[in-house]
Amino acid sequence: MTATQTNDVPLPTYKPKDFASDQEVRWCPGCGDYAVLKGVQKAAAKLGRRKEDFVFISGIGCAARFPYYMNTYGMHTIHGRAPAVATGVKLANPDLTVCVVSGDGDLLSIGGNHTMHAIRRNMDITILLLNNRIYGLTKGQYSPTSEPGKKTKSTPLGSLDFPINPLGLALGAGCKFIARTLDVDLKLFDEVYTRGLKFEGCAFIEVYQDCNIFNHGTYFYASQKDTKPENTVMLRHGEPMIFGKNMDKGLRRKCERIEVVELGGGVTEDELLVHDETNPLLAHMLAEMTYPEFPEPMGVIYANPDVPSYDELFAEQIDQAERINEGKTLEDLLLGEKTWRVEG
Amino acid sequence: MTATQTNDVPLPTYKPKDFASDQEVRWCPGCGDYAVLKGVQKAAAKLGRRKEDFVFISGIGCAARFPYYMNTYGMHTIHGRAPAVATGVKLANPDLTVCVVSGDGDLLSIGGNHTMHAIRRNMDITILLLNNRIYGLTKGQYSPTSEPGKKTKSTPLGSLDFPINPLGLALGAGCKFIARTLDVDLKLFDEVYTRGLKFEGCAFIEVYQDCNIFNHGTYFYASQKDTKPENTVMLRHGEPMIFGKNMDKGLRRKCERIEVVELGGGVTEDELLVHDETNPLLAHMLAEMTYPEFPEPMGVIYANPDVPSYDELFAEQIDQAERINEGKTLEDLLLGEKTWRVEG
Amino acid sequence: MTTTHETHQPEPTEIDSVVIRFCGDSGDGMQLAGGQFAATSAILGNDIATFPDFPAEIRAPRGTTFGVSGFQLQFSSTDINTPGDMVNALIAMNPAGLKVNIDDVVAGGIVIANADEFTEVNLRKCGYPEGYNPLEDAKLASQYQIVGVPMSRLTREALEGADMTVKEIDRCRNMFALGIAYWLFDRDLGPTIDHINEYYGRIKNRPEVAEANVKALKAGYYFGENAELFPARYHVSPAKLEPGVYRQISGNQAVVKALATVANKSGVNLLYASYPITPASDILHDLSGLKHLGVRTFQAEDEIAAICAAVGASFAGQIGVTGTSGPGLALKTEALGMAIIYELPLIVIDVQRAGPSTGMPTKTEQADLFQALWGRPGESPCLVLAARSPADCFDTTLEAARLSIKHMCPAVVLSDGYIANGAEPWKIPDLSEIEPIEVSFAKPGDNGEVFMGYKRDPETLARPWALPGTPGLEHRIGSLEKQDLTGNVSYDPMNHEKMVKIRAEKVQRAAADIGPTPIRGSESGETLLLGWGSTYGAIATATDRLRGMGKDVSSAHIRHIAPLPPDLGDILARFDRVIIPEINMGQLLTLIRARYLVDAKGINHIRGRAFKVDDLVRSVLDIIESKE
Amino acid sequence: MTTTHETHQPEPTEIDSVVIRFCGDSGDGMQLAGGQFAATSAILGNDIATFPDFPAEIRAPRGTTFGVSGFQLQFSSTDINTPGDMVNALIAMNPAGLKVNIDDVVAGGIVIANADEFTEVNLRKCGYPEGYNPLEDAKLASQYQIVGVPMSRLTREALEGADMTVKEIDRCRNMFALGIAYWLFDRDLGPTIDHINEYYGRIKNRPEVAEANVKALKAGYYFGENAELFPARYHVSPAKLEPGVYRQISGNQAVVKALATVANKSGVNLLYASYPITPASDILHDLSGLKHLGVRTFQAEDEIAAICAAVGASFAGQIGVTGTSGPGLALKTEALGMAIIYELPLIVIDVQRAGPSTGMPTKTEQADLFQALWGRPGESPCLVLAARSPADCFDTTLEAARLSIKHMCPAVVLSDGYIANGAEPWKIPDLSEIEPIEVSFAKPGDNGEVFMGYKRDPETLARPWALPGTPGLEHRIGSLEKQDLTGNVSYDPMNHEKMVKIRAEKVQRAAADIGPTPIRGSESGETLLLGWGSTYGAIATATDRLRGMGKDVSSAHIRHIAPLPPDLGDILARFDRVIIPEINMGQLLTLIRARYLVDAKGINHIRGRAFKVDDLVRSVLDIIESKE
Ligand SMILES: Cc1ncc(C[n+]2csc(CCOP(=O)(O)OP(=O)(O)O)c2C)c(N)n1
Ligand SMILES: Cc1ncc(C[n+]2csc(CCOP(=O)(O)OP(=O)(O)O)c2C)c(N)n1
Ligand code: SF4
Ligand code: SF4
Ligand SMILES: [Mg+2]
Ligand SMILES: [Mg+2]
Repeated sequence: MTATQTNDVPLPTYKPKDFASDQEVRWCPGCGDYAVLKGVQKAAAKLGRRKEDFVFISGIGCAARFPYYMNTYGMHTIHGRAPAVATGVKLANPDLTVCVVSGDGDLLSIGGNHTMHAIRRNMDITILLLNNRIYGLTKGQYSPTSEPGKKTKSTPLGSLDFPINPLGLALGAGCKFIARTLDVDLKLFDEVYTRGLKFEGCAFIEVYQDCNIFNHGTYFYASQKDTKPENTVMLRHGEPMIFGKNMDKGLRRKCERIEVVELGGGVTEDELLVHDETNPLLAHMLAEMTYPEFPEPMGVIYANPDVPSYDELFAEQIDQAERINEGKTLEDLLLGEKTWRVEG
Repeated sequence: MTATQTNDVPLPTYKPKDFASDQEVRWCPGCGDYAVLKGVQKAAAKLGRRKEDFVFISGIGCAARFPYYMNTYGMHTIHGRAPAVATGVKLANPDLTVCVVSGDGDLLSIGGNHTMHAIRRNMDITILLLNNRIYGLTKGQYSPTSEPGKKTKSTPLGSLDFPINPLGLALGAGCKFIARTLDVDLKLFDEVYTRGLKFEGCAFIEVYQDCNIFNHGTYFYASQKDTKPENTVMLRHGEPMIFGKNMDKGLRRKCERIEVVELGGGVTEDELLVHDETNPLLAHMLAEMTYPEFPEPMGVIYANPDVPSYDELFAEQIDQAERINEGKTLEDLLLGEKTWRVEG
Repeated sequence: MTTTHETHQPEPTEIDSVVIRFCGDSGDGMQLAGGQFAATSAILGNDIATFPDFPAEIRAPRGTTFGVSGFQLQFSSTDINTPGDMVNALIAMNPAGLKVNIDDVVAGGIVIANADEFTEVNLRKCGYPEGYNPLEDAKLASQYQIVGVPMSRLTREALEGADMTVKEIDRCRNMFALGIAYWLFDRDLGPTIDHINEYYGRIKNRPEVAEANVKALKAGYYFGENAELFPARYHVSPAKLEPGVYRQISGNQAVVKALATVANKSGVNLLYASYPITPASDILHDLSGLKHLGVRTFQAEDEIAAICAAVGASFAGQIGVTGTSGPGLALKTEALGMAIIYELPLIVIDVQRAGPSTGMPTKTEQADLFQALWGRPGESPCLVLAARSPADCFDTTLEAARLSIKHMCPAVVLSDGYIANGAEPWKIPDLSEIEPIEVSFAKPGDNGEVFMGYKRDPETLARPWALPGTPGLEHRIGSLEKQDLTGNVSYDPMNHEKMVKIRAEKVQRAAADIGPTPIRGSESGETLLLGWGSTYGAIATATDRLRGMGKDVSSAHIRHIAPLPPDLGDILARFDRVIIPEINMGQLLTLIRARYLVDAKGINHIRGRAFKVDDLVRSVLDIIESKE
Repeated sequence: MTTTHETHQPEPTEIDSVVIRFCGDSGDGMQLAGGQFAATSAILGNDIATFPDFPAEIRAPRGTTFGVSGFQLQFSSTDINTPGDMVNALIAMNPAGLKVNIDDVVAGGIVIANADEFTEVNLRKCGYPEGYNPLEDAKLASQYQIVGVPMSRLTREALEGADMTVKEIDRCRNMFALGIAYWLFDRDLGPTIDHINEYYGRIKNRPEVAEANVKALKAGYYFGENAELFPARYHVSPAKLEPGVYRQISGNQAVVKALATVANKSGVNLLYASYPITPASDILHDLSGLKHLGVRTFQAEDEIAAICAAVGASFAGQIGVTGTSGPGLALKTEALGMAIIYELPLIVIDVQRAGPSTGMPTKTEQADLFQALWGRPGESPCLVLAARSPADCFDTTLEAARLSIKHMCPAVVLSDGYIANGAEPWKIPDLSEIEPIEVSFAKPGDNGEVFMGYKRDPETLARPWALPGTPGLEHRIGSLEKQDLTGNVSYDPMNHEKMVKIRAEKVQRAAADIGPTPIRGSESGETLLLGWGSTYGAIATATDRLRGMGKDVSSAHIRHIAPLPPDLGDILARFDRVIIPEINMGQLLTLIRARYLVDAKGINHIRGRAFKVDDLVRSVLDIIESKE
């Protein structure tokens, strides 16, 4: 009774532009979303899946215009609900590659609950959070990820909320794949996003995205040639956590806390923390590291593929139900346990 | 322009029953909510605040009937929205002691987002989560905290969701006061709840609550005379983490993980983790400890009073605005920058 | 099989129909006893209608009036449509039950009470004044045939020696009471004994409990036979129902069966995404066991997520369905608007309950009609259908799905707490006679050709249903206004007006499939009672009664509210006076007056329960006579 | 001051009124130029009405048709109510602007284009066929007075040597264009120069930018003076407005001022809790700067939280207010029902936009009326008021707050994108003439006496407003049905009916405060145009025009929709024919037909914009003539 079409034609060799729709892209000049779109089209083209098997799903916002620009199936839904719609799509057809792309307001403010529940269920979808720390589409109010004290149209004296740490929140919700990347770092984006798409479970990827109009430069501390090496640390599974322009700094554990140390002068690489993607506690530590106190972690922070996805369990349970109820028909259901006949 | 009444009469000496309303309590016989009600009435009576300065606010559910039974101000709102309503109450009158009491479905399923945002803003309210791991009022569907595989009316073959860890989620949302207690442990409840009420910021308290009808015994592993010492660990700030009927087991850090050790035979108390309420990383470790692998932590897991509450900042900002705009009147606002006069 | 009854008792008096009500504490097993009486009566060939009525609390404190649980049943040898207004026989397991229900008993009616529970403490607990016992009240005794039976003691005695706790033994009292009722109304014990053995014996694997219950049932029956407390017995003969195989069905069950039938008849799996809420939760419960019939269920984190998941499923090629009650429907508003602009099939079941806000969750009402029709920002029309009775929930749901798929338009199905929980006999349909639901997914596209996602079928105005996974049909749908044909985003003024009108017209096109509206009574005349939804039973019965009184009153009952039946305007015009009884402040009334400019009058009882036929008849007479 | 104009130019031709439209890319500063033209005209004493119209994208790609931003303004020596249908003078900064707007220019109208932008590339980008340039199209030249001005080059030349980047210099083109317009329509440069100096000079501390802008403005003006490209100049004299001090005001600004006035006049602080959404966000922005006037703002995580926080604030003794647009109103539905059963003051501002669903967020519509009136499950009536014009948003919001507090009943205020962003002159009210808003919180209770939270004022039916912190008034409110007087939970059938009726009656009681409905035209007669909300301008103008044509057409415009004005039924009865123009499919129409059974007809344009007066006049004539 499934409805998806199968296709015997061999998989075409795609170019990224095959994934570009005929719609004119309408972001502001200089918007970080352009780079992400490029990155997604590139990664999709070489994923080894057919164009028609992708569904991109978004909420509302600048970032949420994303699906219109992908020459795949797509849904531009309503504000905050993309993870819920994606859940329905994936349950109805688990063969599809489902990717949610939306903004920080959409996925963390109005949509925070759906994001959290999609994560905890471990739906096999990829969530791309384009975090520009602002409401772009509605012209620049602070968002749940805005820096404390941020002055915006709705907070002339500075915002009072303590910002959400998206990675921390995702971990708190039990996420099994967490990564962070940068709009302009195409290489890292490609690596991380491809892994996210392939991850069988809910992959949550935060993208530091520049809003050229309302929040230009928020990420300059982490995105510029000179700031990036100093203020971010690139994580690689099994490798020590070293950073700095001269790769001369590292991270070390001190009791239940992390500290930044200078290499050399008695401190050696051996003392440093070694990245272990599979360690949830380490993931918590890393997620809590924020600028300016710490370099911010980039790359795959946590990946635990050993947990089945919800859709996998869902499918198994359907099989189980079919086994248990072998031979039970709709007629049986209509009849039920107790019937009687009225004679003519 | 504030509306609260002040009162020169000295604070009466209350008894717990002064906090009991005239409404008949309508929970099922044996429901864990009774003990919590008792505990709350007791703690409120000796808090040093007037009866009329309390507001209890709930959503919908069995637990959410709570405010009807308190002889204070109270609001039984709609499903999932208690933290949002409480935010409005507290903003309008910061002098009130505002306490949200509701169930796991209410605060974590439909209301998860409001819970999360009230927490991250650090509203000065106390959230009592009566977690019976089931939807009581709607007669027994699984909730977001139900054990995986739980068979309920809506999951005849077992639930597929991975449960939320409420403490982990609260931490992920940046909570500054986190505690756990047990419906039947009146002493611990009193201690933890009183601290929560006094905490100036968002205090999140999980209460293991038995639903006598639809989920009786879920917490027997942690609530019974024989199981409690083995499967829970009572945390005390500055003290080593020891548990067991004979206080012969402890918790020790092993790299970035925690392990259970037997005391004696080479292992001494000195090696054990010492509870430090102020260490967020430790809090993460503790929150992740779940039965049966670990004893579950009880008491105050994390408390960081150094962060101002939202309402405090809110009040400060009003002062600041009044200073900056000293002398600016409503007339000035109506006139604005540019006016012209039409002569008669 | 029409069962015939065999005992060696003096012949019972033959009567047409009886209304019996069981009442007691929530824990007293009244729903079970009532349900068994109903099932047995149905099997005996009576027409039946039931009305379970329980408190909002899961287990309200014992002995309080607000904790009383009731189950009412009318069984009859003629066609009936309601569980009845007044009670002929009341079985009260405690003083609170008696207190709450006694006023509903007809003068001279039978009242059987569990005398053991009428203790001083219990009498006080439910608010009787000190020293008063209704079982000893001479005035009551003159009004009713009150019989106190020491049921607790007799049950314990009957089960002496059983390997059960006292608590378990006491739980069998309901079977003892049922036994008495069976004797009094000459019912066969067989079906209930079968049920007990099946449930306790086999499923629960507690043969000792099964045995005790059967014993208690028989003890009650024999008590009736021997005690000579009752002046007479009564018998209600089988009703002349249409030939066929029957079962009992509640509204919620009928929705479940209909949805499974939709999956079967469309050949497309169905996803029911929902969030529990009284009185709709049972639909989720029952559907969750039907994975082998192409039905999938998803308990979402809230109602918004539920409808969104259903919309996602529809986009991906399943039939998305969501179900809820009023407060949940409120939350689904925004996403329903999305489904409307998406133009996808979607079925929203709304089991109405008494509002506003949380209101009275376990009570019934018809006050969500406005919300279903008009409760969305912007011009967002969708199909709205309403079921009239428990069994009709089957046909209405099936019809809604058929129209929703045919026109690619969301449909709201209105049920309510009264028919959702109430039951009636249902003639089980022959599946081969139910027409297939045609679904045609769009065919893979030609390479290069741009897919027109909003090109329409000229007749139904449906746009193509194009599934992800289909090569060549890649397209994006969105909640922004869409360009005609392409479905691209469009801000063009005239395009917007066109699309607004097309969406409205699409709903109207569904009227083509609506058959003529049947009229009860005469095709034209003085007064027409127009109704929708669960008032059907009361209106039909009132119509018959009024006609019996010689009044020129007819009635019509509509299933389709958006669109309205095409013949409705004509029908209304054929009557001098139109009266619209509703369990709300006049919602259909507003629609009808606006649409047809007829000066229809409302009869509006908003009491959390179905119309009483008597009240309705009186209200109609008031209107007729004030004008005569 | 009524300013008099002094230049040494040949006397301009005196005309009554002009419609001018500035258009160009989003980044071209058209809103600023238009806004300045409007402000200057207002200061010169004209009546004005403005219509800003911008794309949904923040910065749509340059040169595309969907990226065109426009600002239209009518300024007049007589009373006007709309920004005008057809444009007398179009200033087009690029080909896309010309392409999108040219059809709206009257025959013979003036079109001034920035010729430098009409390059091959730009012409292609907005879809003109290859080789075609509208500035060289003889046919267009015969229809309009088209003048190409090399604005880019002239601006650069004028600013040569300025200490600014080319990009910054180019940004001054809008001032050059404005200068031309000022010359053409004989406007004073003073106010704009003041504004530039204040904004760039003082606030932004960029005196060089201020200087450049002033230079460009003057350069444009002198260009007009010297270039002799224009056959004539025009002058529009001051309008005869009521004497007083005036300012320009947009609908959103008027709401802001009204809410601050509510806090002031009630002596109670106000909490505005909201979630950003177009076109309502500016209310939040502006209110967030008014903490010194007793206004607090809270940006919530979503619309549900926003309304819930507002309800919480009302319970705790502030005036809870929330604001949103359609999709947000949908989300507030459930909590609005809660506020209704709580019976607390609450103001919900809904700035409507084109739907359904996300629809066309930057376009206007009147299609949330049903949602406001009836969009809730259960019987949940509340007050509904609608503003007719930007300035009227002040009075309507104030009135809504007054009624909401007086009757302890939530009120919805309907505005829409058209009046929210559009501006008109507003005669600033004398605060001392605005009556205080009476608030009386319940007094501390007697010890021991149980507080009756639902005991009502016999006249208004308001229940007491009892604040936490007040000793002796401890009470619980809840979303379950409440017992009359006590407010305790009640499942009693007759109590429920009573409470449902009281809540409905309470809304009706507010009708006592509604004054007589003014009628434009004659008090009775042939045709009445009935309107609500932002159609006021178009309907009033159309009425005048139709009367000018000798037609017996009058109009009435209502602010109160729930309850309706008490005299409305009488008024409707005095006309042979009622026509209801709406920017929806007929929502007030439905209400009026249902309530008064008049065969009113709708004129329904759903095009995301206000009615054009011409279209409306034609539609009215169609109806009148088809019947004559
Ligand atoms: C129900 C609803 N509420 C509010 C809005 C208005 N709105 C649209 S997008 C948005 C926030 C956008 O911020 P974000 O998600 O961070 O996306 P960005 O534009 O920054 O990419 C808001 C508040 C809406 N469309 N619908
Ligand atoms: C909008 C809405 N959706 C659903 C419901 C039905 N409902 C009431 S309480 C509840 C869940 C109760 O579970 P929990 O919060 O865990 O409280 P408990 O009864 O277990 O104490 C649900 C689903 C409702 N009242 N309103
Ligand atoms: S407003 Fe910001 S986020 Fe939105 S498109 Fe422009 S630059 Fe990008
Ligand atoms: S159902 Fe469970 S949680 Fe609810 S009152 Fe009964 S025992 Fe308590
Ligand atoms: Mg953003
Ligand atoms: Mg629970």
